[in-house]
Amino acid sequence: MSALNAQHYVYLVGAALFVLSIKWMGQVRTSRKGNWAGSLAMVLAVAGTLLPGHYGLSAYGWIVGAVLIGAVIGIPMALIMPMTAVPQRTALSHAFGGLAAGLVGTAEYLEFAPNIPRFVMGALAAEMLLGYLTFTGSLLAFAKLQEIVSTKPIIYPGRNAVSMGTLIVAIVSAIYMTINPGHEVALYVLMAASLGFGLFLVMPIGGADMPTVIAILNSYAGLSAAAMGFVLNNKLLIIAGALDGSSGLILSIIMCKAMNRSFANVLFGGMGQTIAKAGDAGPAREVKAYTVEDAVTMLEDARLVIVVPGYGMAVAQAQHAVKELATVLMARGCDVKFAIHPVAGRMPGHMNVLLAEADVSYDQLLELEHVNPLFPEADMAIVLGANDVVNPAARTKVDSPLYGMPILDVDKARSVMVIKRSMNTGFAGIDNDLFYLDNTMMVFGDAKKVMTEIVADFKRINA
Amino acid sequence: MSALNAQHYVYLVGAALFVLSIKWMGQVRTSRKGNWAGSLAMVLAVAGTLLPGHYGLSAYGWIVGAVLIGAVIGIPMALIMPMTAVPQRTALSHAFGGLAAGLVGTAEYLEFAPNIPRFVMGALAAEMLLGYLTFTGSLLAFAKLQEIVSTKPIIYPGRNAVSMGTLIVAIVSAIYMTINPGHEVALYVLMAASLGFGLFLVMPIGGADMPTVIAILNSYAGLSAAAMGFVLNNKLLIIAGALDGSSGLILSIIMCKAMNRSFANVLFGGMGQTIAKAGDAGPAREVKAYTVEDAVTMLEDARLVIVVPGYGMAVAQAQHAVKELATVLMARGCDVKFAIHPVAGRMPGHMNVLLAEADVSYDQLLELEHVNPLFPEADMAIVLGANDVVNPAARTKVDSPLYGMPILDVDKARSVMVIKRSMNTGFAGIDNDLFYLDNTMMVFGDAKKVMTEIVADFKRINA
Amino acid sequence: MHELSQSDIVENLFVFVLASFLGLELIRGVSRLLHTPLMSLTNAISSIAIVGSLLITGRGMSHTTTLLGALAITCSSINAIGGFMITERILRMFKRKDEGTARGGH
Amino acid sequence: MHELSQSDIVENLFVFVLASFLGLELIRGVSRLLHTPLMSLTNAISSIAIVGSLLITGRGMSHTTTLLGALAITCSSINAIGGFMITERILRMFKRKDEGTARGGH
Ligand SMILES: NC(=O)c1ccc[n+]([C@@H]2O[C@H](COP(=O)([O-])OP(=O)(O)OC[C@H]3O[C@@H](n4cnc5c(N)ncnc54)[C@H](OP(=O)(O)O)[C@@H]3O)[C@@H](O)[C@H]2O)c1
Ligand SMILES: NC(=O)c1ccc[n+]([C@@H]2O[C@H](COP(=O)([O-])OP(=O)(O)OC[C@H]3O[C@@H](n4cnc5c(N)ncnc54)[C@H](OP(=O)(O)O)[C@@H]3O)[C@@H](O)[C@H]2O)c1
Repeated sequence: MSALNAQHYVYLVGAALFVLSIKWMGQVRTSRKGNWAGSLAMVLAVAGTLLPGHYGLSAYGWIVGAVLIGAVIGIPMALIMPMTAVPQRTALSHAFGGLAAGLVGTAEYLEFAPNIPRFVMGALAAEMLLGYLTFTGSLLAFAKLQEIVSTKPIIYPGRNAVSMGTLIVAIVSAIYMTINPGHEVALYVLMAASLGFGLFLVMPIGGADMPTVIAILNSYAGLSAAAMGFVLNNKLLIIAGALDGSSGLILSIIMCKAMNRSFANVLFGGMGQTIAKAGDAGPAREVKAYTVEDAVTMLEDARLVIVVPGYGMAVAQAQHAVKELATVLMARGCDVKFAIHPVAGRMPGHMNVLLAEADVSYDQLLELEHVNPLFPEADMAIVLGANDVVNPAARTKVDSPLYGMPILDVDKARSVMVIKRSMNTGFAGIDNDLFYLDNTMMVFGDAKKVMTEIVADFKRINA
Repeated sequence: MSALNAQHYVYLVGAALFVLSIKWMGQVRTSRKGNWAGSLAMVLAVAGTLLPGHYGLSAYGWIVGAVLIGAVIGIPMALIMPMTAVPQRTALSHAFGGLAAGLVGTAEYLEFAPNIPRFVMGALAAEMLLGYLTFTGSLLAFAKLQEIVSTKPIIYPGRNAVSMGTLIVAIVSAIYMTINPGHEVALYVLMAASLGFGLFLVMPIGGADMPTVIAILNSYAGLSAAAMGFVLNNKLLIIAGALDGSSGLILSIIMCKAMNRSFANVLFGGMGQTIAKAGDAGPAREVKAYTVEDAVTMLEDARLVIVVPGYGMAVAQAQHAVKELATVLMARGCDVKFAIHPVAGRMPGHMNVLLAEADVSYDQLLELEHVNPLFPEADMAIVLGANDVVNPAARTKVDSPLYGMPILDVDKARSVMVIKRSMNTGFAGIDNDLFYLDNTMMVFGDAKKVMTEIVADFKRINA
Repeated sequence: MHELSQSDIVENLFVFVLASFLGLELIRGVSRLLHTPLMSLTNAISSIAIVGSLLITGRGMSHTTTLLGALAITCSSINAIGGFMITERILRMFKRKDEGTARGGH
Repeated sequence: MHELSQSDIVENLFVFVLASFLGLELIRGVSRLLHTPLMSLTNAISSIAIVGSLLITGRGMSHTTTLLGALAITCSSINAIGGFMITERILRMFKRKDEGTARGGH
């Protein structure tokens, strides 16, 4: 079997492993196997490419050097990154991925133009466009999430015209290149316009909408890898790229659905405007503020407590404290469940990861459809730094931006305890009627601090 | 765009449509669209192949003639076939499909041997092997289902040795042909052995196990089409074949699981032996036989009735009568549900199709997982020609062949009415303790007759 | 007969592997309610062998070949035409209470 | 640059279409519990662009090309190595009550 053939079979196994890796990621039981399959597939992809003979690669010095630098940067980044930084780190990664795709496209062009057949040139242009816009877009998303730049949407008059204009320039130059691969200036126009469009795309988007945008950028990164596959006539790239592309697409659709919003609404910053409008409305109403001692009293006789964690738990890093509370309550014979809303927090699965980090068994985590029927039986629902995902306006107020979004029905529990620092709104910038209900008690304070105090009180009582 | 290219794109669209057709078949709402997509894909496949230019086909007379004959046979067969004959008709169809694949393989071989490259020859041999065994196997399955031959397993000493021997001969000649494509005698050995193996495969299998075997044969027919795709370097054949192959595989696995049996057990006729063993065991016990009038009395005050249809309903064609009973009961304010066991009847989805034919709304049909929690609240469970799927031995008797199979928990209903003709066993040949329970009333008779009488009685009362 | 390059073969394997995975996922998603029409549909799809039958017949090669090919065409077209028609017949029977009872077909 | 035949292109389209369908089905099947590690995994997989980077670098063409390629390799390998490691770290945190609490990793 010649080197060429061996390579084909190595790639085939690699492709099958990528498919299996995503399949296995579907269930907790098989998910680690899935990650290993993915890593193995990547190793095979690299090994198949480097197999001596076929491609006749020579500059091994450069290759080894570049990989080593990558490892030196990548490994520590992976090891020291705190779990709360997953969104940032994903954004940064997409930036690297987009840049790599863009650079490869540019290099191919510089090397081979103008002797590039039309179809290949079209794919090459698509690869660069997607790659470079993913690069700058993800970089800006990273900067916003890391709060290097302001997380507020950057909005100015005519911004839609500017970004559409840039996109059109990029597409036109891509088409022009495809027809006339000889004009190098089109390359630079394409690069500049793509890089610019990436920025314009992400600028008007608020920090909290980033996860959706990151998923969309993931999709673009995948598609640019697939385009590279068309350029290089390489099926493995096409398959891996298509898998990524569809993954990003589905995740962003799921997020939009769970937020009851459209893609367009996310991309054109509709939420930013809502904040200004909804924030200052409504007459002052009274809420009932309680102390930690009141909270303990209420919890002492509870038989079923459902905890609804939200973004505030992530901010306060209160996952370990709430796990401790659950342990204490369960020791007293009380049943404790966690209700996980699909868009609680700031990225898909955010609450799951944090609670898993705190060693909460994942069969205690219930999804929306399964937990909602349980609220009427719960003695207490503890809303821990969540806000929008428990806002009853989603059920009742037709004119609310949240209207129609499926929410957790905490208001149906016998009592509700809301733990947050102030009466401030959540991500959607909308007042929450839940706080004013008769069966709601507000406990103001940092989520972690309040949790720790409640646990301490319980320990005192038990002792 | 030259003819070659046009053909490629037509095939591409065809492949996508085949995929969509199966996807759309997943939900009732989209299933008809799915069937249309499949038909359109087939039309495109034929049109793409006949596109003038590429393949330079010429013998159009033969082609048109052959298709016309096919239509003349196929259309009336499709129109007059009664719904109960779906299993037979599927088996017969597989026989045609297998024969077509086998014949094409033989023709290709006769035309091109010995100038056939090794890989192509391997695929060709696989195509013939799978095609011909599907042909005879499906034909025998058809004959058994249609009761042209006895539905009893044909069992004789050494049958496993004979069928394994035949299979080995077929495989060895396939390998030999792949290495020496020139020896025509190997072709005839391969054909004979494959045809023979198909018969030996199906002979020891009882009529009632046929659906599983038909699903397996479906899988083989698909794989032989895929092999043909490798021979002709045609992606559309490969895709359609692979889709079929996996479909048959999954369906047979689902059936085996729902019967709590292994493939091997189905294929080597384990059930045949069980019949003999289990049928004659046990001392005579007493059952309570009731009349139609008793049945009506019991049903008069019921508020929730769950009907469990089984193979006997299909035999008696009692679906229309039971639908009438449901209408009558519902008119009296009684809620009526149908509990559908995954392997009730003799093919997957058998009960669904029959009840759909009788215009029962499909949201009245509940699957096992959903209906079992309802039985404790049911005033009456009517077991209509079902037996094995309601046998409590599956839950309790560790040594029963049914042990571990998920069953419908009718015995948890307040009363159970079992309608069948005698105390005979069902498909598994096993006695059913349900019939002897205190809350069980047996109403002996043909399912349709009993149902019609009950309905008539009710009409008399209401009038 | 045309020689296939190794890369053609591997490409076909890629397609086969992907299509099989896809088939497994899709079939697993089919509601149990529809297993009978699904069997009937995949049965109809397996008549894709008609493509091979057309090629072998239409090229106008030896007499035996053409005859075998024509027979294969007949077999596959019975399958194709009949298969989709029966699936349609079966599917027409499925309806919800609120869809009325007007019935076409048989 | 090598000319691709029309049939190569169409074959690539076949593969792309199948893989996209498969991706959509598979991702839809992923439990919500695992959406974060899924994002991290697909992120790692997108570093498949390393294949292109290796080719462009390794062929030893012009200096610019090699340099751009090497930069691309570095970017992709950060992604690849880091991505799979982080996914592993995230997944190690998921466990059931009965699996004990011994923890590796960070
Ligand atoms: N998960 C995703 O994938 C995703 C993606 C994009 C957007 N989103 C959006 O994000 C929102 C998520 O809803 P959510 O209910 O989880 O969060 P939320 O509505 O943003 O509310 C979080 C609440 O936590 C409180 N908080 C912040 N820091 C805290 C601390 N240290 N201690 C205690 N409380 C603290 C805040 O109130 P105080 O300031 O008064 O403390 C705030 O009201 C939804 O609107 C969703 O659409 C989610
Ligand atoms: N669905 C599938 O895909 C599939 C495939 C393969 C095997 N199977 C097997 O088939 C069996 C299906 O279970 P099942 O409960 O539906 O059927 P069953 O166990 O075969 O029992 C059917 C019962 O119906 C009665 N019956 C027959 N004709 C009747 C008539 N005209 N009127 C009234 N009763 C009549 C018979 O009793 P009398 O003779 O006393 O009337 C018999 O006991 C399972 O064992 C399953 O594993 C199913």
